[in-house]
Amino acid sequence: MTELYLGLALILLLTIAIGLVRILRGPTATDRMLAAQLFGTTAVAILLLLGQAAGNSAIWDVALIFALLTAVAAVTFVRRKDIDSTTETEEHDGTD
Amino acid sequence: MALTDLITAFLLLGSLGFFLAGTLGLLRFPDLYCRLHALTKADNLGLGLVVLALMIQSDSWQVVIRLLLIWLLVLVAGATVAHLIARKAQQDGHQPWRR
Amino acid sequence: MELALIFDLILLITLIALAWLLLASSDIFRAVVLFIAFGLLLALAWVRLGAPDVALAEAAIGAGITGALLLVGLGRLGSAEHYRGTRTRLTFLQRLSAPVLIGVMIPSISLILLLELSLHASATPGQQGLVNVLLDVSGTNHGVTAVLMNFRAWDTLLEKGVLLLALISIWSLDQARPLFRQNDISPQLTGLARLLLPIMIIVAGFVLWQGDHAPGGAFQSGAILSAGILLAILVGYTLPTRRQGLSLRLLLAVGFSVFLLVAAATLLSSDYLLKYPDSLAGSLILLLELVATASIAALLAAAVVGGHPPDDLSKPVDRSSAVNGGQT
Amino acid sequence: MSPALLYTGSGIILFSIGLHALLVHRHLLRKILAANIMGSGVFMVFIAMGVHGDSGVADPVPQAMVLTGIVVSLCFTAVAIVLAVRLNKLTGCTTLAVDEESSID
Repeated sequence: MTELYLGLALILLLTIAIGLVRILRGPTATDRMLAAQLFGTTAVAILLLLGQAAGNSAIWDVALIFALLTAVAAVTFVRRKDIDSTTETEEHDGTD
Repeated sequence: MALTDLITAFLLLGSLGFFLAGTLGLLRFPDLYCRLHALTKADNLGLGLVVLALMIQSDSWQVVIRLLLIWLLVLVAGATVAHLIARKAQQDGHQPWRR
Repeated sequence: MELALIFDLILLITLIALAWLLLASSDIFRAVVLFIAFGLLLALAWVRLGAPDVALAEAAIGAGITGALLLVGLGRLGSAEHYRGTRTRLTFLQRLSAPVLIGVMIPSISLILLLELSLHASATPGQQGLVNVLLDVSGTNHGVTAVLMNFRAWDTLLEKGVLLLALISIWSLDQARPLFRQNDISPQLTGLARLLLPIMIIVAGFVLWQGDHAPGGAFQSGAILSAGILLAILVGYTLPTRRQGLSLRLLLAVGFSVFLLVAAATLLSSDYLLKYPDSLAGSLILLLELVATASIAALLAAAVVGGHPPDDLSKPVDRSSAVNGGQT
Repeated sequence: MSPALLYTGSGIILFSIGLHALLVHRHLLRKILAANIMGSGVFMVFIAMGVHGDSGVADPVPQAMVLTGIVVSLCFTAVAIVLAVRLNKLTGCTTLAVDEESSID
C-alpha cells in the first residue's frame, strides 16, 4: 500500500509543478493567488499521504497547520487594496 | 489485497481524478470565475476522497476525527476564500468571460 | 529508482525551478506568490528529510506569516510598477557575479561538501545516540525539545534576545499605522475569523503540549498564535489603547526575561549555566515553553505590524481613514 | 546516491541562486526574497548533512538549530521590510542609490 500512497503523492506533486504555469502566466494578480490556494490544498493531500506511508502522525499535524493557515495569506491578498500605504503620517508634526 | 485496501485504492484513484480536474481547470478555463469553480472542486471532493480513503485504513476513532477536522477546515477556509476572491474581483470590475 | 527517490528528485527540481523563477520574475507580486508556493514545497522537503519539527515550523511561519508579511510590505512600498520603468543598469561587479557564482561556486562547494559527506557519512553517528542517552534526564522525551530547551538552552535564550532586538529596531524605525483601512469588512470574512481563531488557539495549545513527546513546541505554537493575531488584525481588531502601554511591552519581554531569570538561578544553584536540576527539569522546560510561546506570538505579530504604538496614548490618533481611534 | 546527498546538493544550488539574485537585483524586496532563499538553502544543507544512513530521521541537534533559524529569518525579513518602507517613505524610491561612478553603462 505504501507504494500506492507514494505514487499518488508523486502525481499530486506533478500537478503542483504543472500548476506553476498558472502563476507564471496568470494575467491578473488574482489568478496567481488562486494557484497558490490550490497548491495549499494539494500540499495537504500530499502530506496526508506521506503521513500514512510513513506511519508518522506528526506529518498529519503539518497538514492540519497548512489547512488552518493558507487562508491567512489569501485573506491578506484579498484586503491588499486596503493596505495603508499612505506615506505621510501624522507623527511627523511634533515627535521627530 | 484485503477488501479495505481495495476500497482505499479505488477512493484514492477517484480523488486523483478531482485533483487533476482542478489543475486542468486552473490552466484551461478562460476566466477567473471558472478557475475559482474548478479550484474548489479539487479541495472539497479531491481531499474529501483522500480523507475517506485514509479513514478506512485507520484503526482508532481519534485518527478518524483528526482527518475529518483537517478536511472540514480546508473546506471552510477554501469556500470562504473563494467567495472573498470572487467578491473582490467583481468589485474591481472584473468582467466574467463571454464567448 | 524506487518511488521515494523519484519523489525527492521531482520535489527538488520543482524547488530549484521555483527559486529561479521567483528571483528572475519581472513582476514583484508574482515573486511573492511564488515565494508562498516555495514555502509550501519547502515544508514538504523537511517532511521528506525526516524533520517533522522543522516542517511544522516552516508550515506555521511560511504559510501563515511570511506571505502576509511580504504582501503587507509590498502594499506599503507602493506599486512596484514605478520600479519597472528603469532597467537595471548592472554594475561590472554584478555582471561578473553571474558566471562566477553559477560556474565556479556551485561545482566547487558541492564537490567538497558531497565528498566530505560521503567520507564521513558512516563515521560519525551524529548526536542522535547521545541525545537518546540523556533523554530520560532531560525532562522531556522528545529529542528536539530536549536539545532546544535543555541541552542547548543557551542558543534558545540568545534567540529570544535576537527576536526582542529585532522588534526594538522595528519600533525605533516607525510608528504603527493601522495595517488596513477600516472600510467594509465582509461578513463572510468576520465569520471565517470567528470560526478559525478558536481552532487556531486550540491547535496552538495542542502543538505546544505535544512538544513534550512528539514534534511540536514553543516556536511552532507561537507562530500559529501570531498567525491568529494577524487574522484578527485582518478582520479589523485593534488592540485597545489602554493595552498598548506597559502590558504590551511586558508580554513582549516576558519570554526573554523569564529565561534570563532561570539561567541566573541555575548559575547560582549549580556552577553550570542552564544546568537544570534533574528533578525540576520537566517543569522548568514547561514554564519556559509557555512563556516562550506567549512572547513569540506577540513578537512575530508586532514585527508584521511594523511600528511602535503611538507615544502618548492619551490623545487617540484621529486619522481620517482609521475609523475607531486605537491602533495596534 | 542517497537522498541526503541529493538534498545537500540542492541546498547548495538554492544558496547560489539566492546569492546571485542578491547581487544582481536592485529592488529591495527582491533582495529580501533572495536572502530568504539563501537561508532556506543553508538550512537544507544543514539538515541533510544530519541525516545519517537511511534511517530517514534527521539528527535532533540540527533540527533544533534550524527551528530557531527559521524564526530568526522571519524576524530578519520583518526588519528588512520596515527598513525598506522607511527608505521608501524618506526617499520615495524602492532601490538603494547606486553611486554613479562605479556603474559602467
